[in-house]
Amino acid sequence: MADIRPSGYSKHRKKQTYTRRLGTRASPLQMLMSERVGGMLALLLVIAVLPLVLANNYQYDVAITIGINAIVVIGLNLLIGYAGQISLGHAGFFALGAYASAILTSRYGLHGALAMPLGALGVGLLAYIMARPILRLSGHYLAMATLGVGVIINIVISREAWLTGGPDGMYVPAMEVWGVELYGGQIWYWIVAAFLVLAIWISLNVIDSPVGRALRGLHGAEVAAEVAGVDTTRYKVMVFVLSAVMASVAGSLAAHFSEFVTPEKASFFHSILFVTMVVFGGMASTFGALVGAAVLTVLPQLLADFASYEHMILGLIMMTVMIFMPRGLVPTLSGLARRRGARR
Amino acid sequence: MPPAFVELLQFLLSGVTSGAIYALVALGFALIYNASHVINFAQGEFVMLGGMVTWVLLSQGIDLPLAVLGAVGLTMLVGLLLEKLAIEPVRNANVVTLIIITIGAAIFLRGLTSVTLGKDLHALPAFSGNEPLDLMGATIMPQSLWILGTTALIVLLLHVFFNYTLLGKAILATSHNRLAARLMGINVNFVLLLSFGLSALLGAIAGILIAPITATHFEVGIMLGLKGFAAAILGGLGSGLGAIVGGLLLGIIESLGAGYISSDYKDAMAFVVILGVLFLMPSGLFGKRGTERV
Amino acid sequence: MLQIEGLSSHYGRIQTLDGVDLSIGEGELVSLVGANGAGKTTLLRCVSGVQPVSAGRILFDGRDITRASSHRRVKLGIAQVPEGRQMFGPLSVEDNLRLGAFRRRGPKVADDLERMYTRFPILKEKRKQPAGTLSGGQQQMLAISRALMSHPRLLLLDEPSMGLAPLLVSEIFDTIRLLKDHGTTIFLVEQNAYAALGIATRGYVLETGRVVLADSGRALLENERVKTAYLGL
Amino acid sequence: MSLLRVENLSIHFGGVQAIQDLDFAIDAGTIHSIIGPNGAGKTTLFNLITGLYRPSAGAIYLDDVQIAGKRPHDLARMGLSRTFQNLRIMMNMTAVENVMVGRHLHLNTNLLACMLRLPMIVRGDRAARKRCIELMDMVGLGADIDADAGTMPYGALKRLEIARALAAEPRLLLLDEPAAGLNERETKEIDDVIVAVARSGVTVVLVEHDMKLVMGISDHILVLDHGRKLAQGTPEEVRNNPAVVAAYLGNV
Amino acid sequence: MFKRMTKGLLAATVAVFALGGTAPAVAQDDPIRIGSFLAVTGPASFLGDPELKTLEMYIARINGAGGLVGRQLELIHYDTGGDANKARTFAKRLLEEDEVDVILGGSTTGTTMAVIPLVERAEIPFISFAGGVVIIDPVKPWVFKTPHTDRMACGKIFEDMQARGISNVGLISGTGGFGKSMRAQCLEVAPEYDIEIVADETYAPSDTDMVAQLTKIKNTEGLEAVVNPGFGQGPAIVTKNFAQLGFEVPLYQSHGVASKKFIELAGEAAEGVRLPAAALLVAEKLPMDDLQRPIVMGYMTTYEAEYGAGSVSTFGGHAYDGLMMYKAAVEAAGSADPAAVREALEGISGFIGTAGEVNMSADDHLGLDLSAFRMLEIQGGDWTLVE
Repeated sequence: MADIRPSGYSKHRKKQTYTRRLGTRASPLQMLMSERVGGMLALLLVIAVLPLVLANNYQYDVAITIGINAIVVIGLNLLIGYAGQISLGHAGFFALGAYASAILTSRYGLHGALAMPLGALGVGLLAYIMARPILRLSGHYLAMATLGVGVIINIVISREAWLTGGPDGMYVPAMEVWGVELYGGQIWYWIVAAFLVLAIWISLNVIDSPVGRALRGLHGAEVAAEVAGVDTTRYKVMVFVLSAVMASVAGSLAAHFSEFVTPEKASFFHSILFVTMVVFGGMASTFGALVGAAVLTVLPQLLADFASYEHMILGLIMMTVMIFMPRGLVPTLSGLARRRGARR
Repeated sequence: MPPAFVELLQFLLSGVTSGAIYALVALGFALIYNASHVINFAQGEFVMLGGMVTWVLLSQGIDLPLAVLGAVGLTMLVGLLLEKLAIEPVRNANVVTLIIITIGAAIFLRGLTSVTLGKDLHALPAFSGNEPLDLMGATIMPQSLWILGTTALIVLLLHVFFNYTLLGKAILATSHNRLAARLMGINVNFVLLLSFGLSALLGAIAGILIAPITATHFEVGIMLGLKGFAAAILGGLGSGLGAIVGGLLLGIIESLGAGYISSDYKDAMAFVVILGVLFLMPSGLFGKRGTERV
Repeated sequence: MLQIEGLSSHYGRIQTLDGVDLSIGEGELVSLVGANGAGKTTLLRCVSGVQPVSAGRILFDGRDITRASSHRRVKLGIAQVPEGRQMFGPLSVEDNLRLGAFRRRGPKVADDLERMYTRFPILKEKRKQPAGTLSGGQQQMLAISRALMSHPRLLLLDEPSMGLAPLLVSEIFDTIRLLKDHGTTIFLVEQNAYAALGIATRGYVLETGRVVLADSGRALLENERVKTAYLGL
Repeated sequence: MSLLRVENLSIHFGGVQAIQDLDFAIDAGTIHSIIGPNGAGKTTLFNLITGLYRPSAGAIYLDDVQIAGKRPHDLARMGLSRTFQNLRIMMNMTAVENVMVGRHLHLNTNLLACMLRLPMIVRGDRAARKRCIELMDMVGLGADIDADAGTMPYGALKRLEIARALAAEPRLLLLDEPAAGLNERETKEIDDVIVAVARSGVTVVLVEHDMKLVMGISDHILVLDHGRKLAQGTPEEVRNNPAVVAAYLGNV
Repeated sequence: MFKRMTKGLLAATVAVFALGGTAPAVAQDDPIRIGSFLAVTGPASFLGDPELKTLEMYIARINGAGGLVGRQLELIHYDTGGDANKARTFAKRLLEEDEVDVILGGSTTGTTMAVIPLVERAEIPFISFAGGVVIIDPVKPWVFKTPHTDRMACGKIFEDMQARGISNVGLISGTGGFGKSMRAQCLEVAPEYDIEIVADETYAPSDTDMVAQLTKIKNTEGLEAVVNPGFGQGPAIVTKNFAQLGFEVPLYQSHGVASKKFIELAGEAAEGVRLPAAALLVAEKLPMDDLQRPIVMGYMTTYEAEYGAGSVSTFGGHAYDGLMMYKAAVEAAGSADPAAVREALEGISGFIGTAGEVNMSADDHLGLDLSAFRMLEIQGGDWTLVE
């Protein structure tokens, strides 16, 4: 880390940065290199090409699950990675979204496309009400409080069987759009892909905006941000609500896609899995969140043949990655790549 | 005795018994937190190992006292290894990283146990029989007395250790001021190792004590660990007194809640109370209130 | 006794020491003065082994201790009174003192405890109280006593007068002088240049991580450049 | 009329009286230094003025408005800005982004607009970036615009903090030891920056140990010792005050 | 920047690719693929574990004996950990990627229910080992199950109570899927047997102490018996707490604890506890002329020879029944063709399994009646048949 250079070191880079200095117009090449343009293009390409290699519904299933998890993890990454606030209860919001969709459609006959925003609205409201007292806490106390919220949501869902079907879960009727039943990997692949692209686009937009700088600023130096006029409490609440809403939307998608929901969706372990995806892929890296979600969704599938060793291996991977790549997969690897590039 | 009183007494007795176990687990959390500012989510796994290893040794025909000794020893070894291999290399990592590492360790230990010792539930014999004792109309099991007595003894021993031995004070000193501790020649790594060993010991004992009541299983550590963490936070992280009070309080809240309000929400009640406490007192009941230096 | 050669150290991304050479002989009282942020505290921490060294060597009795652990150095006889006292606040005064002797065992510790109490009767009076409740001056005395409990051959003092009232400052300096007379080798870091150089055998002036002057205490006292470093005259 | 006025200000932590019955006033458009030995309470005073601490007693007026106890971001809105003794740089951002955080108050912070990256956000950011680059040029960081803050040397970060503080367009700028840890050349550069800032009409309050710097640029100096006022006046007056010399160099 | 992105996405793509296998070509000498998803870990592992062991053991034996209709059997199993979402994903994998001919599995009602829409769509026979009556009521064409339902357990218990003249019953149930579902069934069928539920308490599966709930039940006016639907450690703790509190009324457990493990866990406190269970538990005590005797004795000796004395449980028996029924159906159909096998399964009659005599029909995909259940009482640390 000891990256120390004499104070005049940066002089020679003047030329290099000059073109971007005023930030008026970027050249096409630079746009292609940027995260928003280049990254999005690469993502769209992968999404477009992937169906060519997906052999069957099960593989679609895995790809869709990656997408759904990634939406949660991208939101959670805004909270943990960018704003620096931990949450061990986001599976609770995910499950609330899923159950809102399940209950509103199956018990009240609402259309799925209406249930999803209603659920998101409800979750957003709940998160907003809780956010102020919760985000006054920090560190392990914040971890405990969010964990508590998740656990309580989980318990409520599994106890109120009249509404939620209890521990055995409940069916969600298949969604219909213009008389077409949305079933099967192909259709959902594109639906989830659209939401994923939207989530990434929003995440990239937010990060690179006054709001995003305020969030990153309060993470980097809370007092300094506060002194610079950032109402840190307000922004913490804002990002908490945003990430909860994203989790809720992902939950709704999951409910309609799998047509079945269980309280497991709200479990502590599920929350931990989301956080692990954030940290594994790389904190404060939107595409890292995607990679984290992908790897940790696929991994248990790969390990399914060694079922009894699955947990041992998963635990071992969590530990070793955190010990040897504490910044997460994507930032560490890209750092390595950059350093190698620089050496050349 | 009026029946309402007997009922209350019964609730309290059962609450205190569970509470004592929570307190032991919470003390384990507090010990490690104090020495290293790490929340060890594998604490529940120490509890599980204590029970499981005792059962294995017993099933090999080893006497109970020896089996207990063996289980405690092995669990402590696991605790020391965990510190040496997974915590020491990343001592200055941030909170989230450490949480993930200890959760990874917990999942690993659980997996390892299920592979080596199987997935069955196992009962341990009660230490002194199953004849319930009468207390003013309420009943209590001899094993509960073992739990209460051992917890009290451990609290006493810890009190003596931290207040009357130089080593104990060195641990306290390290938690209060690591720089000064190093300048006094205290080996901070050793203190860290010691704290993991000690809290593994506490966890193992809790696991052994409760196994005759609840049976033991490779996954018993999850909920007990969570409750212990909750108790530690309720009391205020790093406070020994807080851990004990938090644990007992949690047990009593659960028992009274199940008895008087709704058994459906027994588990949730503890968390609701904790959220309430944290909203009013952001560092728990006995936690240190830190002011940030600018 | 202590030999520092080309020592450099970084604090985060700040280079606080840049090739410092310095030596302290047996029985000497050497003062290191310099403005705030010059790197004095870092230097002492490097000697105690609680601050990593990025270049250079530290020799103690001719033995290279640059990479030795901090507890090893205490055992070798290096003790530090850190800047800001660094009490174990909630622990009692007596516990603080006993922890000072952490690396030693045996009955002699009790004798030493008595000796400290005789030297600072106020500590005896407050022995059961948490160290955090002591006043600044009392804490400073406790900090010095605590360091002495390890029987150091080299005592490092970091800003012992900081934040103390003038009367207490002179008392602290009297104590330091006394310690020196008893034969303890002392390395003193001070902002209070006059007092520090006044009792020193030799002195060094540190400026932004470099030794800019080295001379006898007397000579430095009269050196105008010292004054410049402080008051910008 | 003075821009900032402090009356009977006191704060204690536990039993320690960090600031005691302090009175002083600062006129608009001047450079004002606060000096004193370590532990005199200088940074505490800054923390009180910028709303990080709540005083135990006394009042702070900005333009005759009582501001003691207001939250820091509200004070920022009122025209107060500061830097920190121990750097408070957002190491997770680039240099110019740090400065742009300082510009926060002057930007559109509507979440929805930001999520959708509406044209007005893009325009606002572009203008902000331009202004921030100007400020960075002014403090001599023109070559470091898109550098990761985490890779910049200490001296540059010190200047970056000043640029960030200036980005808020403050009326009153508080600088806490801007020259600490800098070498002679860098100190000189900071010296120039401060003078330039003051010339642009911003009132500057400075806590500093480097006496060369303080004596050279201050219009007025306040000397603190043990949380109390020891002396005040022009650099000349303070330098010749025996109490000040004693507090700094100790009694001979 | 760009490089970083592509790298990340590439990693994701590769990971997904790695999952892809080539679609297996089906030939006549290919093995019959038996898919299974069981809760081998998690809170229901005591169900999934013996179930998996049973399947593995008997499939090996069938293969050793030349297989089924001339083809070998291949078992493809995934562990759900009791998680319904995992069950769904794995079921999809079994159906879509492994292209199995039948699915045997689903340790719990929750995991079974999650999978039903998939097998119905895929039109592959599915024999579940879970208890919930909702699995086969209403009947779904492709779904069958082997164990008695929770509704039958309630009926059996209440029948026994009626015989003893009990009518006021306290209920303490686990909040897990099994306990919750059986509680609902018991509440529903209670009136049919003139039983009134006078107390209704619950406990979480991981709860370690039920004294508070039981104290409340004990203090209920007119209590004559207590029923405890649930599985895992909970019922053992309930039984111990029940003994501690000195209840003077009988305690009924459910078939959810029908294994030696329960007696081991509850110890002396289990004395006098009654529960409905399959004949397997009392295999040796069955009369010599009992039709089930040879079947259950055979299964028990085989299982215990492999995994030790006292290791057998009725749960493994559910898997045994499922596999044997499938074997019978394939033999009857003459092929492993899913549609033909489904027909054959529906036509099973007079099949004797560990659960009892099975007579399937188009509107009964369980085929058991109450008589297949035995009421047992624990005496001297062992099961005894209540006549």
